[in-house]
Amino acid sequence: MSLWEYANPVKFMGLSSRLIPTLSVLTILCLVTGIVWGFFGTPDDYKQGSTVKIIFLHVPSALMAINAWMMMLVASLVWLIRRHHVSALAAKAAAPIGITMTLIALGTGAIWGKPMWGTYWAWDPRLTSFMILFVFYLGYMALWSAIEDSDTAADLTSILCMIGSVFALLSRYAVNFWNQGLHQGASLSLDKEQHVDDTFYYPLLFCIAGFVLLFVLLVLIRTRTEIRLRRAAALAARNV
Amino acid sequence: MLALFLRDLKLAIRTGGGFGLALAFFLIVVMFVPFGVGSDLTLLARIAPGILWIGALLACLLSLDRIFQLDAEDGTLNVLATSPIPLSGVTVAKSMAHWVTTGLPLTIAAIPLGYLLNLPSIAYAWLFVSLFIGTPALSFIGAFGAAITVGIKRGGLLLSLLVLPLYIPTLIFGAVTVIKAVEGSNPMPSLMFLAGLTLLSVVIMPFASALALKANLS
Amino acid sequence: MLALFLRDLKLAIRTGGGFGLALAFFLIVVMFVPFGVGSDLTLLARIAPGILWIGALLACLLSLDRIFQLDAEDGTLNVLATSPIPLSGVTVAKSMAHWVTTGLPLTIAAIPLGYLLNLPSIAYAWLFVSLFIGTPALSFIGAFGAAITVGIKRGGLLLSLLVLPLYIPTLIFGAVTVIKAVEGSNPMPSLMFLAGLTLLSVVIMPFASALALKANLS
Amino acid sequence: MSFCVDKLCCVRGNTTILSDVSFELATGDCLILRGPNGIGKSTLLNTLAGLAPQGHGTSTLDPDDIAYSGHLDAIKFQLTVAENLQFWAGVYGTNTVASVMQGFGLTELANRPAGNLSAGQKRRVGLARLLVSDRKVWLMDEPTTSLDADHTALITKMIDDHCQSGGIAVLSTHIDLDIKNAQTLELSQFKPEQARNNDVFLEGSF
Amino acid sequence: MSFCVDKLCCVRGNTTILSDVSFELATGDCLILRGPNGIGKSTLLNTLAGLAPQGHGTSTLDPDDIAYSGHLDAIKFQLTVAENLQFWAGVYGTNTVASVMQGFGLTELANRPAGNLSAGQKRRVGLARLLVSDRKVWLMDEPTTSLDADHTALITKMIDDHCQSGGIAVLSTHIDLDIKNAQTLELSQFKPEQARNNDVFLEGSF
Amino acid sequence: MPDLGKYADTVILAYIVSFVFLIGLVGLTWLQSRRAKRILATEETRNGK
Ligand code: HEM
Ligand SMILES: Nc1ncnc2c1ncn2[C@@H]1O[C@H](COP(=O)(O)OP(=O)(O)OP(=O)(O)O)[C@@H](O)[C@H]1O
Ligand SMILES: Nc1ncnc2c1ncn2[C@@H]1O[C@H](COP(=O)(O)OP(=O)(O)OP(=O)(O)O)[C@@H](O)[C@H]1O
Ligand SMILES: [Mg+2]
Ligand SMILES: [Mg+2]
Repeated sequence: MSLWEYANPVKFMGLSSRLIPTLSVLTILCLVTGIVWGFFGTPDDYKQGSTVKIIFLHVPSALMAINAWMMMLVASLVWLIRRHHVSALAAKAAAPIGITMTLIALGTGAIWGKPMWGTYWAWDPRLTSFMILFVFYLGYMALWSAIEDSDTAADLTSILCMIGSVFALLSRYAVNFWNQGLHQGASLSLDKEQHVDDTFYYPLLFCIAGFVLLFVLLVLIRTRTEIRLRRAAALAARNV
Repeated sequence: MLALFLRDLKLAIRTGGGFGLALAFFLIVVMFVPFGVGSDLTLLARIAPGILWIGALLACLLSLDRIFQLDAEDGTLNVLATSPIPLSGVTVAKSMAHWVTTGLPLTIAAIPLGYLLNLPSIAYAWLFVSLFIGTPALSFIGAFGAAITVGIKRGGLLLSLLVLPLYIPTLIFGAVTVIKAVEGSNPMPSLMFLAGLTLLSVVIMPFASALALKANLS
Repeated sequence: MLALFLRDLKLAIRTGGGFGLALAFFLIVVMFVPFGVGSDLTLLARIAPGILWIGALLACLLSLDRIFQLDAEDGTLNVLATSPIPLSGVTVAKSMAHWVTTGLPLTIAAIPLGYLLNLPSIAYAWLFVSLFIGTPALSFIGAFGAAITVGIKRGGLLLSLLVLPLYIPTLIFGAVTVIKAVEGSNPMPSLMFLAGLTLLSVVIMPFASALALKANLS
Repeated sequence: MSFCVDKLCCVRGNTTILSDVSFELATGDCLILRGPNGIGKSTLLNTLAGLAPQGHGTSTLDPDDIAYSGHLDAIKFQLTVAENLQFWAGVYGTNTVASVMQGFGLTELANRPAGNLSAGQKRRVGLARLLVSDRKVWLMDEPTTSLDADHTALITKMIDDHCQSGGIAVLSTHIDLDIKNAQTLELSQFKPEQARNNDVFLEGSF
Repeated sequence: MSFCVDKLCCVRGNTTILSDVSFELATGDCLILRGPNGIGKSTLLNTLAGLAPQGHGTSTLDPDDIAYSGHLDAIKFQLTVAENLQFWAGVYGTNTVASVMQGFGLTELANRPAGNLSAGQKRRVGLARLLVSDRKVWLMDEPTTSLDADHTALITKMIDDHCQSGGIAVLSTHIDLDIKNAQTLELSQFKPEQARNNDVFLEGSF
Repeated sequence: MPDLGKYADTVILAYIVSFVFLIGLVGLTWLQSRRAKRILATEETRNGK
């Protein structure tokens, strides 16, 4: 039995309905643990004070904002190459989640920026790239909603996602080239020097796991919704 | 392909002037800036490279929807799709015609308009070169956006939304080239990036556009 | 007339989102400015009022060609011309629909975008009021331009060329209102001029547009 | 209800296409314009509708009585069939959409976006507008284009009924339509002998 | 030169419009598609031309043999008649514009902008393109729309000649055309009984 | 409740904003899912299954 079988709507509906309950429990567990531990169980940072607690929402959402796009890219490629309908719908389902994650990262970042940098918004490369990512999501979603025929829409959004990924990457380099920023570098790396302190690290891992699970869960639910709508449209078309 | 290229040029000239109008738009956008921000010359000089690049980009953007929409509406695109020219060839011919009728005149017009904005004199050569090298990327990327939105009636704004983020790297490398020149530092690295970007667009965009057109044919 | 107004709103929403897209364009124009001129916050603050007004104006401009062109192409305009609604009524309905789907959302969006450009906090109220009062003029003047160019296939650029000079007074009084507010002097006089301009456009433009439409009917 | 066209000249650009067209129609009349391609049928209809500039001559047709249908269907592809007709009902201030759709067999297409109808279905929506608009004088340019035999018969009957119930119809066509009491006007006779040109700049010599 | 269509399904959106269409054509054949409005004539022609996604089934028609003419005329209003045809001659790499214009009576319209031709004149320009393109298989959607009797006869003869000289033509029409050796295919027979749908989303239940 | 010091507003605001977005997303997903179920159900019954 190959993985591709789940590209069939019926199979997918069956599998996902069995997965969702467990997944929901896990998601809530991880999120609650991570956030409660992070919010109540960590000390203040010597430099950033209590604002460091924002990291437990900021970093996971920032990661998911990027990963959601990655997942959309993979799903788009699967649609373009193997034409599995569920795959296209999963990409469509992920976009609103991705854009929400982007907004959370931007929002928490902006709020964090006020005490740290003295302004909600600065044209720092990292922040700017996120703004650009936001626009990519916006364009992707607008394109989905502008086209009636679902297969055409899937084709075009997939192509856009592909080209968009290339240019998002280019923008990232361009933006770095354009401006040196204020934002800290990646600190989830294995390099011990840059690593955030362990007291923040473990709850952060829980939060990240929670966000990942939440993403998977929501993608499943939303894909199911899209499949239902698609089936309803197909039935309606048959009944005219 | 040559026939298509020449016809597109002819149509651009015939339809109330493809050349003249992108230029006029560029001129007016650049003119609006002093109205909007005041006429302080040092301020204008500082923002001149950016404004010129942004103005050229917007002027270019405004004519993108012509690239495929007109041909789709009167059935020409359907016939072209069954003709000996492959769809990627169609895109190349049309992108090139678009560049000749907008990118090229904009590049040339940028020089006198730079004077209006008090651009420092060392920067003119770099402005010209960066626009000359950068605007083809704008046309090829724009053709891709036009190919994607061709099925959508008057998708002009959607087109802009899709295309503008794709334009960001070009804008940054282009404007940075001129800014570096104004500041007296070395503009070559960003110019090289810009050239790379244009090459990349010229190579991959026609195929992406052909895919999009194929998907859009009804 | 109400039927026409409502239908235009419906079409704007149906066609991939009239609302969202003017907004998106506005957002992107405002985003481009720092890429072009650099991210210096004091510089941005200085040019913010002008850029916001120019951005709103361009976003508005981009959707003007929808006003009549689509209806002309599919024959609806001919039928409307023989219908009980007078042509000036047609223009009023369409200008108003245009304002509701672009001017109004742009006005609201200008506030957060002002923050991106580091607009000083005293200026927000004036920015909002000036856009709220000024954008109807943009729609009514724009409809006039659209009426003049309706016979020309994809006359988007010609339209811009005709309309942009007509937009200059609106832009000046609008931007000056905000700039005065930033500088701490009295923005009321220019705001009054702006209001007068809007009133004038609302009163005379529909008739001018009706004349232009009449001449353009074939 | 009647109107009279007297020595009307129809122009396109600066060329006189038809000169001295005269006819008179009264309640219940149907006039069929015939003539080869390019003779000026559409031009005449547009002139009557006030959509083209008028040359010499007069027409007593009141613009407020006209419902016009040209070569184009005047439907919005993004709106559904029902929404399209509803819009026109709103413009003309009438209230007959449901019954008209019934009569045209459009009920089952009512919720389809007009954009993906077939050519003939679009044409039907375009013609249904005439009924919705509830006007006395119908000006129709080749109404049966792309319609199949059954629907051509339907439209013919609709025009018949309209005239019977006191309306007037002027239409152009290339095929023979079976309309009772229809008068035929061959436009070839109005073609100016030597392609006349009414431009003032041709007067005199200089 | 021949091709064969085997159990072809034509789809629009997610709906199967026609199922299991099969026919075979060889040099000199002409196939006339008939059927009421909305049955799927245009859809079938588009599918053959590769302009619509294909469902199940196969067609051995080589895309490089096709000249396609749809409901729209594919002419540019800003260019003159001659320039329009010249453009297509350039695209197809042929060189017969002058003689084709002669044959279509377009010579006197040659320098007129295509935009102010009458409906029938535009149609003629659109059809002249088929001759200019010099392809073996003609796919034509209602070619005689808005043409008068004389020109309908002209087009009929042109199709006849094309088939006689070794070409193939597939066309849809609502009127009776007088073409020798033409086979007729009534499309109503291919309509799926209960509007069938080949959508994967209709399989199973959930 | 831990003592958040002078940055209390900032931290609370960040958490509130995030939760509003997250809850909004989950709620929207739930609403859309319910709507889709309803639409599909009516369509299935109309289809006679
Ligand atoms: C709107 C603004 C902001 C955006 C879009 C943003 C974006 C991001 C992104 C994408 C990451 C993940 C990077 C990675 O792990 O590789 C991140 C991490 C982080 N951000 Fe922000 N950020 C913003 C503002 C801020 C501000 C104002 C601060 C604090 C002063 C901040 C502090 C951090 C920290 C500490 C991390 C974790 C770095 C790490 O350990 O990986 N961010 N941010
Ligand atoms: N601007 C113009 N200048 C000169 N002649 C024109 C102009 N516009 C149109 N014509 C000519 O006017 C004539 C009348 O056109 P019209 O559309 O009225 O013909 P028609 O009888 O409706 O033909 P069809 O049956 O093909 O629809 C045509 O020969 C056309 O070429
Ligand atoms: N996206 C779609 N979804 C469902 N049905 C569609 C779609 N697009 C078109 N149709 C239907 O497909 C059918 C076939 O249309 P087609 O244009 O092929 O008809 P036709 O035989 O050419 O008719 P005509 O003689 O009117 O030109 C029509 O009934 C039309 O309503
Ligand atoms: Mg005509
Ligand atoms: Mg058809």
